[in-house]
Amino acid sequence: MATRGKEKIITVLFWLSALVITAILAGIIGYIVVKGISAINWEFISQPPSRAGKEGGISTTIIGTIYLTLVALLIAVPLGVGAALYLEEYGRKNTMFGYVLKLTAETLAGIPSIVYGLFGFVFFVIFLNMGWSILSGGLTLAIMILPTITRTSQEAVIAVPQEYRSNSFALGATKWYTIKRLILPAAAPGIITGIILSAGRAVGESAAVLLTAGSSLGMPLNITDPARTMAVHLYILAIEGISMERAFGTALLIIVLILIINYLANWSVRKVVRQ
Amino acid sequence: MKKNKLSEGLVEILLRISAGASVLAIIIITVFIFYKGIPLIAKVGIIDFLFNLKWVPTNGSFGIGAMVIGSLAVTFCSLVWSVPLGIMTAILMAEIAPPKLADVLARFVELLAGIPSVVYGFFGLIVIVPFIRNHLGGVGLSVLAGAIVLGIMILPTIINISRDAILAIPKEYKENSLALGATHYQSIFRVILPAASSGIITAIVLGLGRAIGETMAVLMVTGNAAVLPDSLLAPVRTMTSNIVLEMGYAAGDHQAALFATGTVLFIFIVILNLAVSISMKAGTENGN
Amino acid sequence: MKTKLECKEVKVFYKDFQALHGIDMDIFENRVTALIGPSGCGKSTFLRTINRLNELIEGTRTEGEIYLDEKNIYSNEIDVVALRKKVGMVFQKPSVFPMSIYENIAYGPKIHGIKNKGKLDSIVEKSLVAANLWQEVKDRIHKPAAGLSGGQQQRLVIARVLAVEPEVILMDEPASALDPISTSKLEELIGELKKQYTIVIVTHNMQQAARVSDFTGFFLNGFLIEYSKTNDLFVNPHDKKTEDYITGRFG
Amino acid sequence: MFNRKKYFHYFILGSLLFMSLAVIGCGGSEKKDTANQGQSGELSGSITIAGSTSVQPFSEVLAEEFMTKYPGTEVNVQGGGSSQGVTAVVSKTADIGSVSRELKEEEKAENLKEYTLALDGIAIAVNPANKVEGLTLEQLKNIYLGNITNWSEVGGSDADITLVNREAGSGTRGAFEELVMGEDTISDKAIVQNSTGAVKTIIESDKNAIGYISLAVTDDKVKAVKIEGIEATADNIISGQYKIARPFIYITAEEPRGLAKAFIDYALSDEGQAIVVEEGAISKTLK
Repeated sequence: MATRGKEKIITVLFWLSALVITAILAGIIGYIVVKGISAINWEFISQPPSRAGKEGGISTTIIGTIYLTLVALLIAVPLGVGAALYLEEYGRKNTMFGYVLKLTAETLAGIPSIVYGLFGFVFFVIFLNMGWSILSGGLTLAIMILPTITRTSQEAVIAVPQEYRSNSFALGATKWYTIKRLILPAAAPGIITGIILSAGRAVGESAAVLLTAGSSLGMPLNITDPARTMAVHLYILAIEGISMERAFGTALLIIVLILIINYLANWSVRKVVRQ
Repeated sequence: MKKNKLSEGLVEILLRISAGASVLAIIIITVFIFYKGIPLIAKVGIIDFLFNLKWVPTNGSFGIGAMVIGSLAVTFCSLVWSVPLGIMTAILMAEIAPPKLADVLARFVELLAGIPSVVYGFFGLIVIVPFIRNHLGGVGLSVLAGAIVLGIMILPTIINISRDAILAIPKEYKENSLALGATHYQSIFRVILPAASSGIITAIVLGLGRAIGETMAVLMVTGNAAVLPDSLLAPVRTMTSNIVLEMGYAAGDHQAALFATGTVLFIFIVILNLAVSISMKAGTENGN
Repeated sequence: MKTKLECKEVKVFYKDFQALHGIDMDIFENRVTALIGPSGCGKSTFLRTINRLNELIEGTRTEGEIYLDEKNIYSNEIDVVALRKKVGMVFQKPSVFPMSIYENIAYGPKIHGIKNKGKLDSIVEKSLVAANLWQEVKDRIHKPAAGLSGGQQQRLVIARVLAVEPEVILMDEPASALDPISTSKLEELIGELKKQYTIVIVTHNMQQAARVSDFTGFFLNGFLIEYSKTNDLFVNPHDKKTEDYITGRFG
Repeated sequence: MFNRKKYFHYFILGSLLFMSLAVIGCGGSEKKDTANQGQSGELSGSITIAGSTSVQPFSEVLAEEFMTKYPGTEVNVQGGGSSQGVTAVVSKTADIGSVSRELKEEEKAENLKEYTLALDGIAIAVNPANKVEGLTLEQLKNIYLGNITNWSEVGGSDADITLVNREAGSGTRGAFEELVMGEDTISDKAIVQNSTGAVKTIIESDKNAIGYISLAVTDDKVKAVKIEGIEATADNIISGQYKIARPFIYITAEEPRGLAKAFIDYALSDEGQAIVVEEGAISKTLK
């Protein structure tokens, strides 16, 4: 029964690995919560930073983060969903174009964010003269999250039962009408999950944003205004040693934001499952 | 009727444009990254640029050899511990743990994936670096610190993709194996894992790609000395760190050299991705 | 005629649903026993109680006793792995492992500790011969098994079972995915195998049951309605429900 | 199957899409040019300052005060680095650039207007726990050459020196190399960080570290050592006795007008210089 003994050891090792993962997560989150909770109060959330972040809150960076993420989504969602519909509903998946698109999406998904940052800097900021702005950052982020949105939308559209289409066509509906009235509503929860997950990526991004949206502490009002996101603010606070207390507070708020985003994503997944 | 047809056509064109956008994006990215980087590589010579260990950009010496090795060293060291841990967790979640517990673990992994890299870098800087300095010696900012932080960051990629690969194996394999008198573990190690191996390799390669491309977290914990590291505790600079580190003050050829570093990184990642997608395609064609 | 398996009051529950309501059945050595009945009647569930494969499904509970050679396989001392070595199983869809033909067959013996190359070679050949597959594949046993036809794959799976030298072979609709020629080859093989093994086969096809089996049991809604010699059951059914089923009035 | 003509269409349509987005972008950024003085003399509009991370904290505080003084104006402050400051001004991405070193010859060729905001001493900083109080220029140079690797060689305890350096191209590093290293290069074994704050953070936490940082950010968490017996103070820098110092410069592409001019005037005024001194730099005009 030597194998039984060995298998017991292996079982222990397997569970140990899960324990390590859990401990890492709990360690990181726990540490940041413990160190960051004291920094957080209403002032911290509602006041703009002053003296380079040494004093005041982080309100402008919260606004900057949300603003930038919304702009990125506004650009990427129509393009991503449109691409998914074109590939799946217009039957272009198995053409040469479909294959090229698939490779493109995979490549885009793998490009490191710093390369996006470099590209956004030379193309949007300098070449198109948009300057460091929400617009430059939003466009750069939009390209970054496009593959995720396209892929999740594709999956959501594929999952819509084929009968919907044949029945709708049999009733004389046009393709676009079928898409608009049947397929998009049925696929919506899946698409929304993809959008929420992309939003998470946009919120957490720092390297690309630093090079394209800048690091200005001012309140971004116009789309042409530069902005500092929470992630960039955390980077600057920590690396410059400006205020560790505020750095922990910012880190904690980012994690809370990501938690909310994950919760929303799971919630919409559950909705899909129920369907 | 005619109007209907017209709008249908218009919709198709619009959708076609949105599908084309990502192709266009990759073309422009490629053009601009190459346009900014290639001239300097040509000027310095590709061999010299990639393998020369001397990086004194203000003095006209552009060799990113130390950074290429640095990137590979940190990435390799991170894979050494995160791959076994990640695959074991994936097996546990797919095969051993009760489904409810596996779901909880999946949530944890999802959360781990959601934490931004700056937060990892921050945590590394505040907790891991001082720990290494105080308990293992050296400066703390080191290959080891980078490998620990990067390893944590790529765990979700490795776990999720391996788990999907394992779950995709037909459950008949396991039934048949059990019916032949194999134990659960024998079934896992001798049938399920070999069958899932191409998916698991994909997971590792994508994790590797993510590790090579990671910037902010690595920058914050590795010390960034542009020399070949001689031990795990020595500081090291990666290609990605090199770009962010010096972008601020670089001008002229120096700036071009940073773009050239980006070009090298870009080419490397694209090759890695193409290799994965082509081998996956071959995999699906070979399989049942 | 020796009783190989003696089943007493076998009940299976999936969570709240009772799939089997107390099955009593004796299965005889070196005979083919067919289990027939409409979909969802419990025949496959019953088959899987014999090698305790039902336990893999979350929320399954089994009650009752099954004696294999007078030992209760549901008692605590029983080693499930050893049981499954004695009771082999062939599934509906042939599931060859993604490895060579040779490795597929050698899988079981290797797991049970045989490492000697020569011994493995002879087991592989013997099993393939016994499964009537040797002639067709002997030149390519180191090629991937996925390259075989459906019928060949099913015989390969049988050879793989034979390689562990079981005493009982369970077959769960083994021909349902096969073409008529492959099916008749399989039925021929079953006829030969029963000289050495005790075979229990679940089938949808009543002609098949009539052709290959010595005994037949008719299942309906989790009950064993009728169990007798195949000839008796088909020619002279005692129960109205059996008669309705075999004459095609429902199902 | 796949039709080349169709492809061309995708390309054209896609390009149009991107171009139109680009036009929106440019259209938006032109608003900056409206940043002129209104008829009543009231200031409005927005400007962007970009460049040296060493100057950034000063600019941020100046901008904050400036905006309170002139409501309706907006001054955006970016980091990026000295060279990006020059690039940004030349490419009109920013209205004012900030540089923390002397301009290079090729940069001077761009016809930039320069305004010296302040002087900044470069402090040689060690951990407060370090016993070493002073170094000669020769010792400092040998430490950075990698010839001296242990604190005991310069009167400290027996411990390896953690050498901290700035990245190539940094204004602070440029000044340090010019004033301390001469023609020789810094050991490549040194840790490299890309900001003053990051260097300071390391020195605070590693008791064997040495680095050079802006005097402005030096506080009691690090110790500035005497060089050749001279302490790094404002007086010693203005008098020229403490030799390791560099200028903070604002630059513009042409003669500044409107809001940009108002901001530079404000920064150079006594009020602005007081803020600069308050934040730790050395004013040429104000003590």
